[in-house]
Amino acid sequence: MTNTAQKLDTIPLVDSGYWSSVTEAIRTEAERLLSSGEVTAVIGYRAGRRSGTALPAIATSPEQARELVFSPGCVNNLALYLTKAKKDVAKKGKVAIVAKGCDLKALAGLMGESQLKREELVIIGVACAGVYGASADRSLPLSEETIARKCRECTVHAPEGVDLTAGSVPALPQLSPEEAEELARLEAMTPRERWAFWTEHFSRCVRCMACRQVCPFCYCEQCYCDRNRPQGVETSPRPAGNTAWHIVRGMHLAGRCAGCAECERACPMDIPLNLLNRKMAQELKELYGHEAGIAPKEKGPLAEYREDDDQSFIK
Amino acid sequence: MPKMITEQNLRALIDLLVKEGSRVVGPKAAGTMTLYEPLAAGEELVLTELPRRSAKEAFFPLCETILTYAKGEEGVQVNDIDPARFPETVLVAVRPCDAAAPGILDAVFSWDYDDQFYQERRKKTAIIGLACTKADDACFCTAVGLSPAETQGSDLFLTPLSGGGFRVEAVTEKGEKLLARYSQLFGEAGSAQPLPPAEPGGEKLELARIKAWLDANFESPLWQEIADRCAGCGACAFLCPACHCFDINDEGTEAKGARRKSWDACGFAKFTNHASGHNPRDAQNKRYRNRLMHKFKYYDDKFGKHLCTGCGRCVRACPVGIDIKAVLDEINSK
Amino acid sequence: MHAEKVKHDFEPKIVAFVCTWCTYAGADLAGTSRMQYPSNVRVVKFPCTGRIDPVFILRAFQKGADGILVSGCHPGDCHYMAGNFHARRRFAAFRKLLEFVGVDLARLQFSWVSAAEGGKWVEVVTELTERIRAMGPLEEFKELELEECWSGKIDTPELQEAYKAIP
Amino acid sequence: MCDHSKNIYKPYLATIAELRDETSDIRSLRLVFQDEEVREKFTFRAGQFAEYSAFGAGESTFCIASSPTRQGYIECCFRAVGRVTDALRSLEVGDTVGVRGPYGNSFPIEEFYGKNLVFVAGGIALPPLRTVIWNCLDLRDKFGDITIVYGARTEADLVYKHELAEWEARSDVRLVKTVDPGGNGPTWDGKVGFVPTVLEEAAPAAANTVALVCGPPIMIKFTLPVLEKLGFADDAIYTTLENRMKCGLGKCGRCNVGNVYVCKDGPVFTARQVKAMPQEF
Repeated sequence: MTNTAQKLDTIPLVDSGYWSSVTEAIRTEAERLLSSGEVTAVIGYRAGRRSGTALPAIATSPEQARELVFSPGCVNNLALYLTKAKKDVAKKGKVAIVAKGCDLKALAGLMGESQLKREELVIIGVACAGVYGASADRSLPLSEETIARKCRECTVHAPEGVDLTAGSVPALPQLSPEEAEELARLEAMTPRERWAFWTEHFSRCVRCMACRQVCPFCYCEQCYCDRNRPQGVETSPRPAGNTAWHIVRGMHLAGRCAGCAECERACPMDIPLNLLNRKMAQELKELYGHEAGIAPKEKGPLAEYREDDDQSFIK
Repeated sequence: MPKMITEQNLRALIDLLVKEGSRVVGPKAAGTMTLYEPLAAGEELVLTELPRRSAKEAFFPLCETILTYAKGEEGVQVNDIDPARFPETVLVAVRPCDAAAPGILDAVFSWDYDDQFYQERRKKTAIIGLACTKADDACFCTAVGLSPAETQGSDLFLTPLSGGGFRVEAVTEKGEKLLARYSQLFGEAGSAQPLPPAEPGGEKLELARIKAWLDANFESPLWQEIADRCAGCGACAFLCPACHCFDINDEGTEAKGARRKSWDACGFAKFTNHASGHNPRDAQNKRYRNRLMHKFKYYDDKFGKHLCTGCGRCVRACPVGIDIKAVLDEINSK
Repeated sequence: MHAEKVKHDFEPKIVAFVCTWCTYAGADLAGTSRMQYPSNVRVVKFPCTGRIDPVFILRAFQKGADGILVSGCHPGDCHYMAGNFHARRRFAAFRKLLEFVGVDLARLQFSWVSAAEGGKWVEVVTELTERIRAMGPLEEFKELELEECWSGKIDTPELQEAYKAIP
Repeated sequence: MCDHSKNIYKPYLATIAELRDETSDIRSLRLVFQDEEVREKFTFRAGQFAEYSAFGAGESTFCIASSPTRQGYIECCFRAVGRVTDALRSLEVGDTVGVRGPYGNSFPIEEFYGKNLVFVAGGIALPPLRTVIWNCLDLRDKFGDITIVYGARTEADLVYKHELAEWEARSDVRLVKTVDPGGNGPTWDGKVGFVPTVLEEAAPAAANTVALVCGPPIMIKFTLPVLEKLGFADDAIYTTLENRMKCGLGKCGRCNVGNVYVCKDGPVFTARQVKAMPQEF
């Protein structure tokens, strides 16, 4: 990082007062919910040891509620902690959750899949300006340079259908849609080129399963890809099995993915996994008019059908 | 008289080694990351960034074939992998935290049974270490008894000089041989001053004190506290230079295929799952406890070493922000 | 009676995933009617196209199929009422995913073949076989199957031998 | 012959000489090493285990269920519950399996000379004790009284039924067999009740006696207090732990209970050792 004149893209997107006002609103509400006994736990974020980082926190006392924060480091989709995969958290009783707009879509998806009940949940929505990208230099403020790719195209800065909105959405500049551009670039390639693009990425996969473990929708108690009688996907981290795994993952999330891009953020090998999810979302919108939204839907696009669905590809 | 090598000559050394048929592995640009990968030429070497994955791969591959089998008319034939075919390797620009790892792992891979796959690769690999002059806030090698200038584990050790180039130190006989063999590329260090080593921040850890706490606290609320957040992925273990758990699997068809050994992680839910369905470590708190205990207690009990070099990779990679240094700090203060 | 056997340089491997009620019966009809169709096709039958998991398609490609046919009952004829309607959506989505990853969709054919359509079965299978024959073998998945991460790669003839044997 | 000094993961090849279905899903295999030299040189002690492979499916860990006193073959016994065991079960007489081993420690049989022995086993945990039982029966003079308490959920779940009959017929062994309540058929001539209870009723004297216990964790949990009550010291109770393993060689990091590697420090432990371990098995 050069210390010469501040480049245009390092100008903070919002002033620091925004973060403290959202933080204060979350703390106040969390404190109230916990001291009144309305909930037994608030799932939010607290600051990490390293500057600029934040991590999921489960506050169970008003004192712990005072430690909750909202900062550009609050990258996690906390909906993960309400799924079957994280049973321990649910055991704590009725919970409140801090949710950004993108996280709300995941909550809606989980409600649609009967994994959650709205009435059993208090949602503290965040008027969100965006969060850091996975490789951002967290010593810098949130800027066009440090913001996550998904946030550049966010359509849900202001949360809806929540019990309380923390903060208010500041004026935000229009940012270029990098991910959409990347998707278009891939779509314009020949199949052979796309194959080369993806297999290069997949060949670096170490099968750490971070993409699966952070996904709110990968809540199956027995993942298809862990099964070995019969084995659907080879488990060794070799290019062949890796490719199969990521294709299967993409398929199992098609029509369910809420677009939080946690898989991509969690990937230690920088595989642009959200491109796969986004492509599928785009196709399912085109084919069946489905779009992940803030309102729960009873059935996903691949769980229902219409008799007049397109079948031009079938002979 | 200490030796030095210019950056240009370091790259030339790589070119020369490659030309002579060695596999040279070093930090290389891989998409948005830097990874330890085989270098085709010296110019590919990236000196500015700590590779995302550790260098343990050079000895303990992500996935390797340990035998092949074929079923024929006369029954099953099992073919060995000939370790003579493992390539002679030079690992270049290895950070002290990575260079220290094989010295730790030697113990487990030679405990009664020699794992020839590891040993043979170890024997055939020379390590050219590189002192760190830059650390980030995840680095904590000094807290676990190493340092950015630690030469232990390297055969040849490079320290960046203020005017460019590197001071060269032969740490082992292997290193001396390298130095002698390619003497034309090394010069006299003269009066050039080495750059000051990086200074990883953070509290120093008293590992004996941590061990004592672990000895006494198999049951502790700490484990559940961490497990509440832990997503149960293997990112930490797979980036770690010292994690050595692995899985063995058969792949291929009924008629022919390979048996493969590949990295595994104790954080995975099914890691210890019995065929009966009984799972000794059936909850994430038990699994995280095992990870930390293995690193700072069990391995110490068995081999007198701890399975951590403070590289900070797990801290950077954890998708839910679990920071092993913060956990150790907490234990240290108890 | 017998059509003259033409010798080709490349005989593609075609896997047909079919439902047992319609297409399998259709293929059976083609057989009992002594209609000729390429022997390249290996038929795997399922209770319903709704049971044909996209993973099966992937797995077949991985294990050496050069082309794949998925075929079942016409819409409205499903033995289980709506299995093929669900399958239709799933495959429509899966095709797009495969295409995006870089698989040439010309290697993957879907069709509705009823129990009475022995002729259509022959037509679909012949056309697919000829198309794949013209395209040549599917190299992408085979290359991928042989690929190793750099650290595990060793140059041993035994290994190469074992890999070559993967059909 | 495989050179184990080189590739520690390479198994010996063995042919299935005999197979026997113990229950509807438990099968025993008798294996004969294909290489003559291995056949002659392969030795093991009672309690040791091996890694058995069905090529194409992988490896599984089972004890060696035959007695070291019977040479020329080894036996294993497994329930078909996974990929490997399914594949092993699909093999027939004459087929080839891989065997790596023997691994782990063993029962200190020599230390039992002159003592009475009580074997307590539940379900599919009889095989690890059967190796000791036959070992001791083949050296019958060296031991005092031998009592075997063996139970399973139902009659059908008892393994080695023909050997149970054999032991029952012998006058130098006392076999107490039992099934869980409800698991007995109309012709059942054994006891009905859980193993710990039946053990308490059978009440073997603890003096100069060693107890060898193997069974599911729940059975062990309730059996140890009974033995204690009967007067058995922790050092006089032996058990064998079964943990999931991949390498069997102390490297893959899977089978540890605390800092104890079951594959190398075990699988045979005294109750004293087990009690000293973290309760995570």
